[in-house]
Amino acid sequence: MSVVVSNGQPTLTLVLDEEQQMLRSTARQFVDQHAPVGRLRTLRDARDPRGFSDALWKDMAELGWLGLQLPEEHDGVGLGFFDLAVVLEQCGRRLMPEPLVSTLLLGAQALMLGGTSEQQAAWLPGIGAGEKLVALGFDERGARGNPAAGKTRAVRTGSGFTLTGSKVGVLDAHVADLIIVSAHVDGQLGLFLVDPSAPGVSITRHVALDLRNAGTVTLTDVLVGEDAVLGGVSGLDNGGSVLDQVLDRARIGLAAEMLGAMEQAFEDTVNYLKERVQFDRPLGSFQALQHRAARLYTSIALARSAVLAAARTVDQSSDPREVAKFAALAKVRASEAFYDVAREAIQLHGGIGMTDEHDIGFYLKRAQTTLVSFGTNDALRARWAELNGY
Amino acid sequence: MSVVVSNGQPTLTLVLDEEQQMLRSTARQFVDQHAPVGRLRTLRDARDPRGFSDALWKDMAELGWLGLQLPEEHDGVGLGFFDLAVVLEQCGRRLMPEPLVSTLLLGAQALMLGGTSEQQAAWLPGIGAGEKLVALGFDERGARGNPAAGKTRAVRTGSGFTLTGSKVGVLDAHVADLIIVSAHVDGQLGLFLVDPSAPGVSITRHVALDLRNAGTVTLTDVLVGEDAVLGGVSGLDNGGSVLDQVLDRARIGLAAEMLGAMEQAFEDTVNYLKERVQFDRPLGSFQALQHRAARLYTSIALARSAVLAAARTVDQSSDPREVAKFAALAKVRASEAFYDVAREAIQLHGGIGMTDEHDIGFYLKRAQTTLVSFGTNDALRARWAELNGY
Amino acid sequence: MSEPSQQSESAELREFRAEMRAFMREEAPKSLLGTSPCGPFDGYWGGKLHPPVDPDVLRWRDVTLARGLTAPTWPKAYGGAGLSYAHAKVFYDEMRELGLPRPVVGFGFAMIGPTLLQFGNEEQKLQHLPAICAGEIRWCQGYSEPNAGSDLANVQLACEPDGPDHFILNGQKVWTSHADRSDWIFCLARTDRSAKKQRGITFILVDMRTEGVTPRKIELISGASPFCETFFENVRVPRSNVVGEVNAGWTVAKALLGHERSMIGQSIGRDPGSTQRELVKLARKHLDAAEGPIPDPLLRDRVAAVSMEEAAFQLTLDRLAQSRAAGGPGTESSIMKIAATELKQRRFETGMALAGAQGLGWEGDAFDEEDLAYTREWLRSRANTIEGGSSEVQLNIIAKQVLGLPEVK
Amino acid sequence: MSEPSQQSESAELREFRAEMRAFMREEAPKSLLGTSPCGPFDGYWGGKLHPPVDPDVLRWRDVTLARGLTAPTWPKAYGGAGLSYAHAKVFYDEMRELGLPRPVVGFGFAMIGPTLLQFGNEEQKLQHLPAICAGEIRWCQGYSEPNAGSDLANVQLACEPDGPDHFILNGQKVWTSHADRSDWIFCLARTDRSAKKQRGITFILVDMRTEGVTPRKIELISGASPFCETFFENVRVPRSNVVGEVNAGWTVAKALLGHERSMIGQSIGRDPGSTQRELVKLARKHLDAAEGPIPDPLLRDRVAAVSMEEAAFQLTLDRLAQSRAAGGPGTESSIMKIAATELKQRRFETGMALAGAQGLGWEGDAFDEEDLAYTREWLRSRANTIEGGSSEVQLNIIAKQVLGLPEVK
Repeated sequence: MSVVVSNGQPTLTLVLDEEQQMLRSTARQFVDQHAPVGRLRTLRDARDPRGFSDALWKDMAELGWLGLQLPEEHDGVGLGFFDLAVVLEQCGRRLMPEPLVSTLLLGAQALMLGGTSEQQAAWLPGIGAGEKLVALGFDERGARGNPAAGKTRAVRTGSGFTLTGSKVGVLDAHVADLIIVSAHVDGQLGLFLVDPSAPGVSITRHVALDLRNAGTVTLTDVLVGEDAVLGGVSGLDNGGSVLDQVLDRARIGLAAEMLGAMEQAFEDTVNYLKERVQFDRPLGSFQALQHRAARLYTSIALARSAVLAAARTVDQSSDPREVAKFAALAKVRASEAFYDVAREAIQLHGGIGMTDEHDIGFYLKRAQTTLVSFGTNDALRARWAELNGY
Repeated sequence: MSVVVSNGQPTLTLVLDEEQQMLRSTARQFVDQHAPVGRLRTLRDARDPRGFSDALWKDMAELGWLGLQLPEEHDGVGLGFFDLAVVLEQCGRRLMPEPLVSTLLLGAQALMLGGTSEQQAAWLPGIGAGEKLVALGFDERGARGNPAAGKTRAVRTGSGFTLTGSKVGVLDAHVADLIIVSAHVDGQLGLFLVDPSAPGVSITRHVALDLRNAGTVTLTDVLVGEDAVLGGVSGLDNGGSVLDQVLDRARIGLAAEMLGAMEQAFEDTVNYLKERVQFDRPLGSFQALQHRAARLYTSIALARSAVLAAARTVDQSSDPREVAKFAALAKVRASEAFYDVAREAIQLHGGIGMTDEHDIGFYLKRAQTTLVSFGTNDALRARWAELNGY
Repeated sequence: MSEPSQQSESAELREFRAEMRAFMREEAPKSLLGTSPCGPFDGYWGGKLHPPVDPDVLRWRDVTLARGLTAPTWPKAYGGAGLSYAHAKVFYDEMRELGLPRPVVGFGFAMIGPTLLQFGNEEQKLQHLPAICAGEIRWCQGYSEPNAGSDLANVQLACEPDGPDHFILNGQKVWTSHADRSDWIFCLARTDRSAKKQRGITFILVDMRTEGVTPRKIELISGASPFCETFFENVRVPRSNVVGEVNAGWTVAKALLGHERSMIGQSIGRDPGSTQRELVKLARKHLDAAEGPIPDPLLRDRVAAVSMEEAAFQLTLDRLAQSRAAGGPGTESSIMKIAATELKQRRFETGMALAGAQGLGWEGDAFDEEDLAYTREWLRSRANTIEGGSSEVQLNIIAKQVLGLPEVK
Repeated sequence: MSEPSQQSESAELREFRAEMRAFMREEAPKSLLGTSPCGPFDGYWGGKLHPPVDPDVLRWRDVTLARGLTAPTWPKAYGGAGLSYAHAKVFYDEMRELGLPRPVVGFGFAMIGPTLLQFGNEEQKLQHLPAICAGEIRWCQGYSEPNAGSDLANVQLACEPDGPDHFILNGQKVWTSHADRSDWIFCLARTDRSAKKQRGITFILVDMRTEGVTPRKIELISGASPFCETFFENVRVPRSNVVGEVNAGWTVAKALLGHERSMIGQSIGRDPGSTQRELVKLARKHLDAAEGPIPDPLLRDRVAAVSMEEAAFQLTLDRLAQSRAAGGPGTESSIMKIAATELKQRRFETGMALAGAQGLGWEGDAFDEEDLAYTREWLRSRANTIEGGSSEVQLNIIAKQVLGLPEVK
């Protein structure tokens, strides 16, 4: 990847190279064919115990997507975060409920950024193979997404720690083979690897608005060894900083999904405007609607640039503050555009857009969920301001 | 005026009675005939030393408008603030630069709300007769409109006080016969009546963006007697509260002017849309523009209700907090609507709207000025929240 | 916009107010006091299919019906009380003061009743209006069709003569709220396919028990809903059920739409200050701030902005009602429809921002019932700018009918 | 959107970069270093009427002109350097790095030059392009007319044959920026009134010194402006000045509009981060906060929002430039025109909010020069969404050409 320097600022490459274009088109085909949005309805109405398709997850592993960004030494493909974002965008188009965010964005990133080589060896190959799922719990009731405001505590015992507390909105906790949780210990925020089947761990799944899968993880005097600290006991004071970086990557990866989602919702809406006839004219011939569609198109174009730049920055910058800036930018611009698109998509579809049997409504549910997840726009604008020194 | 009680809340009368309708139509005729917006350009280019028309002011006095709300004992007409607002709305239509806000909204209200009967007797008849102009200075550089943040001080001397400080944006200071200023004294905010020709008073006029007239009043050891305290020395600790109430009334009166201004700008724009032909059709037949015009119309209708309710509340409520709530509501809703209308008015007029020779641009200049004057929308929303207990 | 002298009217109204107050104190069932905001849709919907569980509801209906007060402004001949709008307002004000529900509510009062008063013949008025007043018959609306959307005049429900005295209906309606709970439906039907779109439409009343009428419930993105699709298969309807002339139903239909819009505006604005109270309550709950300023200044600003929007909207409802009462123009139902529905949407969006992650549940113990319900209501609010004449249609109406902007040639 | 392999190109470009760097270090006048953001309009505008005061400006012109670098991508035959866009970008990047101005700027490079390259005949190219490269001739644009507005094709400037070899022009153009300082004007003129609007238009070049051409300055709401009205009274122009065919000027005109839009987008986005720096500086000045978080959380949020909008816009400029360089679609000039101009307006609105009462001056000592100038710039920014193709026109273009939404029949 080349960095062209202009005006003292590196210019990020914001277009896809040939391999990435191929990856994108394969992913798009796969998702269009195997993952229609209507699945969400079926999974919901069948009260599916897992809430996503294991078979599809295995297929994605075989296509190499789950190990795309994992290092080759752990059986990964060794590509960049940008490449992962290319796949996530396509998965986002169809609002896939598979454990992408939990396992690839939270779990794998935490292990890669903070794990010891033993921890990485223990988990990364299984993740890439589609055999292991990982969840990460950082939010608590009343903490409003701020990990530092959580109340979960780790208390040192002779051989390790006892964890007590409750994490909410933990994506895919109900199926995870490993749950990473943040906990206050000795005035630090540590990250701990918890076995979901350990005594004292209880997991209550709920049905989320956007039909991704999440639950509450309650830890009651859960005993873990020293090797359960992410990065080892010596890295205990590093947890907060690793978590920050993990969340920034989650913001960017989620923004890539949102980008795909808004593009699909917009495309569906424009097609509807072209086809639907009212007052003896296609709806899309009404200028007031044309202008609104054109404005959405403009917002999406700007969001796309922010998201691609952020994903590229993960690969190119060694400065976590730089990644954090782009993460805030990508998430805010994507959230704003996605919500607008999803809202207008329903309005422009009219009554049919309000019915459960039509797919377009699922995009609004996802849009609201992503708006709140991993930092609201208000919080991320404040973070951007702070990182830029004001 | 009747107060119908529903659901525990008084219902305010928000329509004009017959006399008010007559007043309104007289005012509209007068203003349309004698006060075209183009005057602003002429006064500016001629560098008119007063910046408004004395003759027109005298005419307005004769029509009884200047004394409309003044008590009959001081030669006033003894009508309500609502009636004054009816006239202000019409004056606002044509952006009149005459000293309405300074003399009628700030000066007269301060005297009526806080003055001793001697002070009222000394000034109110002259105001109503159009012979006396009054200015009020409460803002200072860096204080951002908050009187309490000002640095002007009054120090007690044997026979009275010495005033030192500098007030900015004082409307019509350059022609005022009396300037009322706020000053800190003994930990209170007092209001003082200052003779503009007194030693130590210097006034620098500037040309304001909206071509209303304002200046900076600098006080250097200005000696005033005890009788210069508004309400007398015993009322010294009352100044802050009187000033608050005066500013609330100024907000409402200004909002009434803004209402007229936005209505006129909107009317001119709708007429332009009907007349101007582009692409072989009247501009107004383009649906995208129709919808924008319809949205502006809706905003104006809501602003109108807020303004009328606020003006009515001044007359009907004895609770300054109630007036303050409505003042915030009226000012915010009017500011938002006016700015939108003024901005869209230029956009919809296209290039011609950007030229100095067209009148429509003056409305944007006024809109920006009113947006900032007597409390920004941010500040007034905070005030509303506080008054409503959150 | 001349306004009748307030002085003289007040005296008479004051007397009427006292009378109503006394009536309610004496006759209204105690169990109903304080139970309702008295909106046009808060109360007993009437009809044969779902009689009320609470006998006091029927008692309240009976005592008001005896005085014509279930439809206070309708003529006495049809079961009303023949009151002026000003008197009716006093009656509703007093009920609201006591938290009493309207005795009977529904589309009979808000839509078809006023329309029959204007366009029905004497037989139709006598057949239907007293039954509405008594809450015997519940009505639903058969306007929208699957292929029409906002283009309501694009009516395809086939209505063909069957002998001299009957029509046969075939086709489908959609968005027929509560069709499964209604006794009658008022429909737009196509009686002439050769005429211009607005011309060949007939306004016709159909008994839902007629053979061939089948309602089916519609699920919305917010979950279960009152909406139905209603299918018509060879439904035989007497010609005497036509309101107005055959092929002249569009005029009737438009008048009814005006009643519908006003009703939507009023029903949303029925409880002044409720939006502010709701949002402040949500802020206190979710931001864990029992009193004092809402700690997040950006959220506080948003709450204040929506609250001000509510206040301005509410005052506009009052202002237009006063203007109408004074004989001024009452043509502003379109702006109130837009303002009401967008206020509601912003209210729920702000509430969802306050709820944060607690607004992201669909089902499950991690969320309390109130939060789950709020999220559903937020989703439901998206329909407000579509149903009852979309915002786009209202903006067209304002542009053309109020502002007089030209049509495309 | 295939992208050439970055590896191989980089090597060649790296070499070219080194060459350019060396050239600039040696030949560029030292006095010009660090003086310019190197935008398409920052520098010497050329022309006979206002020669530059600074001889170094002419020296910089001379050394670049000698290598064809005043118009790097134009063919060598017409005074350019025949470089690829990728090479030209390297050249501009290096100038920007050194803060060097472009040697000559103006509408010759941004508008009429590219248009002549595409549509001009050999004589026209040879007559005009080298003169543009050398900065000898300054051009202005004669498109808009008083009665046309956004409907540019509504051209009324009369253009009638006068013998076999000449035309006579009569009429008026408006918004002719810098007409009073220009040597030539390119005009749309009406040569056939009977044809459909877009048909009877001719694209014609006029020497401003021709008898009967009179520019008059226009004052804007922000004060003095570069805009003029230009009057044509019996102006005699050789037929050889027509670009393309007579009556086929609309095709030429549209191509030129595309160049103009791209230019507006680029010129606004030319200094990444400048909006954020400006707003933070204004916040520090007017809120009296030398460092740390901007004390007003609502204003801080607004500054951050505009700054993020700037960043997203800037990245989009980069992304589209890369996409074009890689042979991808370059049809997005309309979205960049909208995004650039609305960003600019929001920037000034936010700046005005920060300035508060200090933004309310027109003239006078109560305001510093910077504040007075800022207020004028805010007013000026309102024209950005009108000039160069209004936002409404751009939205139409996106809807129809990019999204493929249908025309009204």
